[in-house]
Amino acid sequence: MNGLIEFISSNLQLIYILILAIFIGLELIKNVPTVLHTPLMSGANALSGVVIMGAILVMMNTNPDNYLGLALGFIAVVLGMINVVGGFAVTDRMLHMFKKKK
Amino acid sequence: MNGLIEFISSNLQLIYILILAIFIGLELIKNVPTVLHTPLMSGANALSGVVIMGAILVMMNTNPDNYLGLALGFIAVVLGMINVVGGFAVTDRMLHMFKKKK
Amino acid sequence: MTLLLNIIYLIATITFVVGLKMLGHPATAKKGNLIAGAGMVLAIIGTVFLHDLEVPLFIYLLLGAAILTGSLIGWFMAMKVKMTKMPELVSLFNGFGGASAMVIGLVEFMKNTQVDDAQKASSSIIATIMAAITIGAITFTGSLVAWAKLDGSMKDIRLPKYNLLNNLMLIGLIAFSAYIVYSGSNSMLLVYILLFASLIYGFLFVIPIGGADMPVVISLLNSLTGISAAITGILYDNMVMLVGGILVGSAGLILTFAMCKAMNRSLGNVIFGAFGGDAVQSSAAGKTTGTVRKTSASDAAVLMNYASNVVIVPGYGLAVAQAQHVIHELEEMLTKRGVNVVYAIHPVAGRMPGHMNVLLAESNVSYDKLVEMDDINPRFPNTDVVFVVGANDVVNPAAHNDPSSPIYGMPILDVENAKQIIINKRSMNPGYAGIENELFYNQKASMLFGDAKSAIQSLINELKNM
Amino acid sequence: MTLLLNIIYLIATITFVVGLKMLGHPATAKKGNLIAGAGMVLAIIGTVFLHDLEVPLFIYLLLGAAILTGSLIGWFMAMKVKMTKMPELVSLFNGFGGASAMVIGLVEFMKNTQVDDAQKASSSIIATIMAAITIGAITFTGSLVAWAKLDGSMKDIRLPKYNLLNNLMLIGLIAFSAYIVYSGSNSMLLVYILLFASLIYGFLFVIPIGGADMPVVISLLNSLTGISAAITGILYDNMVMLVGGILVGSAGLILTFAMCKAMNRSLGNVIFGAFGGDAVQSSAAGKTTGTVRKTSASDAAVLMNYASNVVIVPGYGLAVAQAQHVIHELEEMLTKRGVNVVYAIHPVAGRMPGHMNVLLAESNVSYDKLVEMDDINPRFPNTDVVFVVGANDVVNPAAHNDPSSPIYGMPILDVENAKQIIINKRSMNPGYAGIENELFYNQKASMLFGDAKSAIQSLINELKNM
Ligand SMILES: NC(=O)c1ccc[n+]([C@@H]2O[C@H](COP(=O)([O-])OP(=O)(O)OC[C@H]3O[C@@H](n4cnc5c(N)ncnc54)[C@H](OP(=O)(O)O)[C@@H]3O)[C@@H](O)[C@H]2O)c1
Ligand SMILES: NC(=O)c1ccc[n+]([C@@H]2O[C@H](COP(=O)([O-])OP(=O)(O)OC[C@H]3O[C@@H](n4cnc5c(N)ncnc54)[C@H](OP(=O)(O)O)[C@@H]3O)[C@@H](O)[C@H]2O)c1
Repeated sequence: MNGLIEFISSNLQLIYILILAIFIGLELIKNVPTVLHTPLMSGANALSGVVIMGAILVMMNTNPDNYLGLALGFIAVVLGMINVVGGFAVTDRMLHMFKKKK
Repeated sequence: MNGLIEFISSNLQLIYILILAIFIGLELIKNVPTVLHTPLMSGANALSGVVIMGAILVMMNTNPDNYLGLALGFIAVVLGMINVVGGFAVTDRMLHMFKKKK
Repeated sequence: MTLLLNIIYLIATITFVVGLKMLGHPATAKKGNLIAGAGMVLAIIGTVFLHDLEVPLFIYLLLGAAILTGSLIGWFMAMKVKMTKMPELVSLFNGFGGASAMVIGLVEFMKNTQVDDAQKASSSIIATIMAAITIGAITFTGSLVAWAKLDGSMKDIRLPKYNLLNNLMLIGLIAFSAYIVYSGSNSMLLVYILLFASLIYGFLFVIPIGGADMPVVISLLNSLTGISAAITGILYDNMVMLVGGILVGSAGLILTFAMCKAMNRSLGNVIFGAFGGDAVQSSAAGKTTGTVRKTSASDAAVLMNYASNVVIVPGYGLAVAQAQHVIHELEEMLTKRGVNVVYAIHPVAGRMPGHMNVLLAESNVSYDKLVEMDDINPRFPNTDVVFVVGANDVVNPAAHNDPSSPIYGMPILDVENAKQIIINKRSMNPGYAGIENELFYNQKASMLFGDAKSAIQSLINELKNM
Repeated sequence: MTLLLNIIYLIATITFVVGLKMLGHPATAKKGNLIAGAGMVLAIIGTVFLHDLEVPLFIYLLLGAAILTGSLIGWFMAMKVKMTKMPELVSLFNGFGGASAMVIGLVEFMKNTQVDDAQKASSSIIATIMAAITIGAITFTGSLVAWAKLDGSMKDIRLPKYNLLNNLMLIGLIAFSAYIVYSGSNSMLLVYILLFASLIYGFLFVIPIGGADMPVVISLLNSLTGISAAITGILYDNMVMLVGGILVGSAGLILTFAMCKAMNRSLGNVIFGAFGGDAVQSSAAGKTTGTVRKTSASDAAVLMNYASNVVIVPGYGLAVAQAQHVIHELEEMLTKRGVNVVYAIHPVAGRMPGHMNVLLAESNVSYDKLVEMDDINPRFPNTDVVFVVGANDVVNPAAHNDPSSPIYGMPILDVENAKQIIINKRSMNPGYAGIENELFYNQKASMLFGDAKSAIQSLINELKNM
């Protein structure tokens, strides 16, 4: 429990950022036309690829003789990049199907 | 200039909060019906009364023999409270004029 | 202790966001205001009781007294003010908020001069203090001027080259505070000068702007107060102040633009266009001539009684005369007799956005009888009688015809297209923009002079005897 | 250096917000996606080159190789996939994202076991690590199952009492990770067990859910990936990861609900309702009987040619047959002959939301010819001919009549109200929900069997000879 307290009081601003970000997410997406559900899902998925940043940091932080760590880091980076690049590319292809609606 | 740099790097999260808050403000208010402009203005004004928190902190932080400081603090608190209480009250009265629109 | 306080602040912040969101929708606005208010109270209580400072009792008492006084004054003012005077009041409150931020900055700098060099604040802190002082001061005097103008107790004053002057002064202010920050100066004098200059600037900034544009100015100043609050928030790194302030800052800005859009003007035009004033001149210049047809209550009553479509155009005068109840009575009476009656609502009719909606809602006019400008304009051609009650600028054809007119370009209600126009006002005096209205000389138009309330009342009486 | 990196992160965050915002509007969606993508690239480059760590060259090379490999694979997959297979792919990508988070958590814990007690991470850090591992693992297997199901290569499996089982397992997972955190345990074994259990749970969580509901599930899992990304963001206190992750988390959640609403089901019903499966059973049960009228291309052509209003109802079959171009040709031909033709778009026609819009947009059908369900339904009564092309569930009256039916309550296109119904499909086989469709036995209905593309082609030929 006090672990939590300590966390809250030490990461206060983090929590604000969290909450504000949640609000923005909700505000932006509510009442989106059905047509865009799929591209939006795909785009959001691409965004969730930010995790790649973590994977990169892992690799750069692992010390050279920790082979298992490096191997895993490698995998993490590859998977993350697939998510990012593939995600944005496929979203773009989906949206390519749309004419601008005025 | 390096004052700014130092500020940025030391208050990084603050800046994120700032930016996110700006986004939310914009998102929330864009396309509000004209009818609500005035109550909204009044409500926003009431909210800007948060400055009262600062005024209170000033008074509590001033040491007792700093009379000028206390006097000014007193004024700040009074003005701030007028803004807060008056602001919310008048907004409520304005909105009282509205029937729920369905 | 501080954890609890932090959680309270967190909750308050959330209430602010949610409250502001709800304020944007007619159905939830009232609740939203209360929610935000509750959050504010919570935050204040928390700040007073949950801080971790050593505060002597008498300061506590002083604080309590201050809070009490402020609350009472604020509440009293809010309760006593007349509906039509509310915008003024908001402006006044807003000024107080700015002043509060200004004073805070002042005290903080003062304290900083008293501590020895070791504890001196960093330049970034000083910068925030300067920002709080200048912005606070500008909003303070600016809002006071706006208040005086809306109150009608101050006319537009325009110094030669005022725009150039103001902008130069603004630059000067910024340069000066930058100097104070980087010189790491310690002198109160410099700060007092800065303060004074800022107060002057706030004054000069608003005086040239036409009174009709005050709501826009207030909204803009309001946004500024928010920013100054946010800045003081950074000073104490207090999240509620920061987030709350920024919310107001950005929301206020958007709102300002929305208001300008409603009057179809650009913000720049509002601030530098010196709207109201040219008005006065042009009204002096363009004297419209022609004959004005007077009409009597009985004739007007007959016209309306046998019309099939009647459109009522309410304006500021309706509010002044507090004739919202009698007009509703008239409308119901005509409807009973099979006349199709609606109200044409101009977005900027009256003295604040939504003024007419608020006024008519007060007398329980049903919402679907209030037709927005864009929907009603195409319907005027097959309207038999338009009844203009205390409206003037919003039906002034000059907005279409006369490029020299200060309201040129503002969308208006095209009542000319109707078959008959009955206009009720007390005299031939101009409206807010202070300009002649050739509509009164239109062939189809006839004037029903008199105070709106009594005029409508006599219309009702006439109808009764038919 | 780090300052620059921080600024880059800030910019990236902004592009994410703006990009997501733009993705929500048809006109700006494409640009939005590119903006967010650019921000991501920027952030990645920044992370690689602007960090302040001592990184040996060969790790750099390794990193470069990994990034390159990933990019190439991702790009390749994205470019090669068929339009109709895109949702599957998204699901797969999403799974990879989860896996990445999972692995990161694993490595971090591993490192933590190797340092001496002095440098051990705080319990809150361990907690975030556990969260990253479990959530990541769940999304990983869950997405894989979703992918397999959409791909059709896996049917719905339902263990006895699977709902109870799953929920118990979830509670178990939480309890177990809580134990690891507070025991301050150091053993990789426990974590491996947790990991394994999470993988299993992700699997069990999705297998019972009907394939038709996979888009919803994917969106939900997507939201989870976002959350796990945010958690790893906390781990490195990296703002982009945090904000980006949370954005995806909340946006994904809202999107999930929006999708459910489109199929008018609750999220609970989707997850615990075991939709698709009951379908299979009930289709086995409710055998509809009656006679089916076959029709020929020529007869159908005549009907349409002399109709004044024709509504085309496209469905999954149109996509399978890639008949979007011929149907457009048919529509244009009829329009030229003075027939008023529109398409009726059911929100969940096809295999993904907006599937039909995308498909028809591909063949340049103009937007105003695509009529949403709510607008078209009232117009069926005065429609002469409805042409159903490869649609089934979305026109299945069981949704109105048969409470036992798995699609009961889903709004459908009420084609029965039209004067004539022509249905093109290859056989009497059921559609996605796997249930009979009594519409085919309706008096007004007649079947035009055959692959959509060829069937429509022959219609066109017939029309040419009139
Ligand atoms: N809505 C906003 O946001 C806002 C805010 C500030 C300013 N404005 C400006 O205010 C103006 C609003 O136009 P408007 O037509 O509504 O008002 P107006 O142009 O100000 O005209 C009001 C008219 O009502 C008449 N009147 C005053 N008291 C009356 C009474 N007791 N009985 C009958 N008539 C009375 C006055 O003529 P007599 O004196 O001859 O009776 C006056 O000409 C616009 O210029 C607008 O830009 C709008
Ligand atoms: N849009 C979404 O978000 C989404 C996502 C997942 C699932 N779903 C579900 O998918 C269903 C969509 O309904 P729907 O009516 O569009 O599709 P459907 O109910 O799956 O029916 C498609 C029909 O097209 C026929 N068909 C297949 N290939 C064909 C071809 N080459 N030529 C002609 N006909 C062909 C099939 O019959 P034959 O085999 O006899 O030809 C089948 O009955 C709903 O149940 C919906 O809930 C929707």
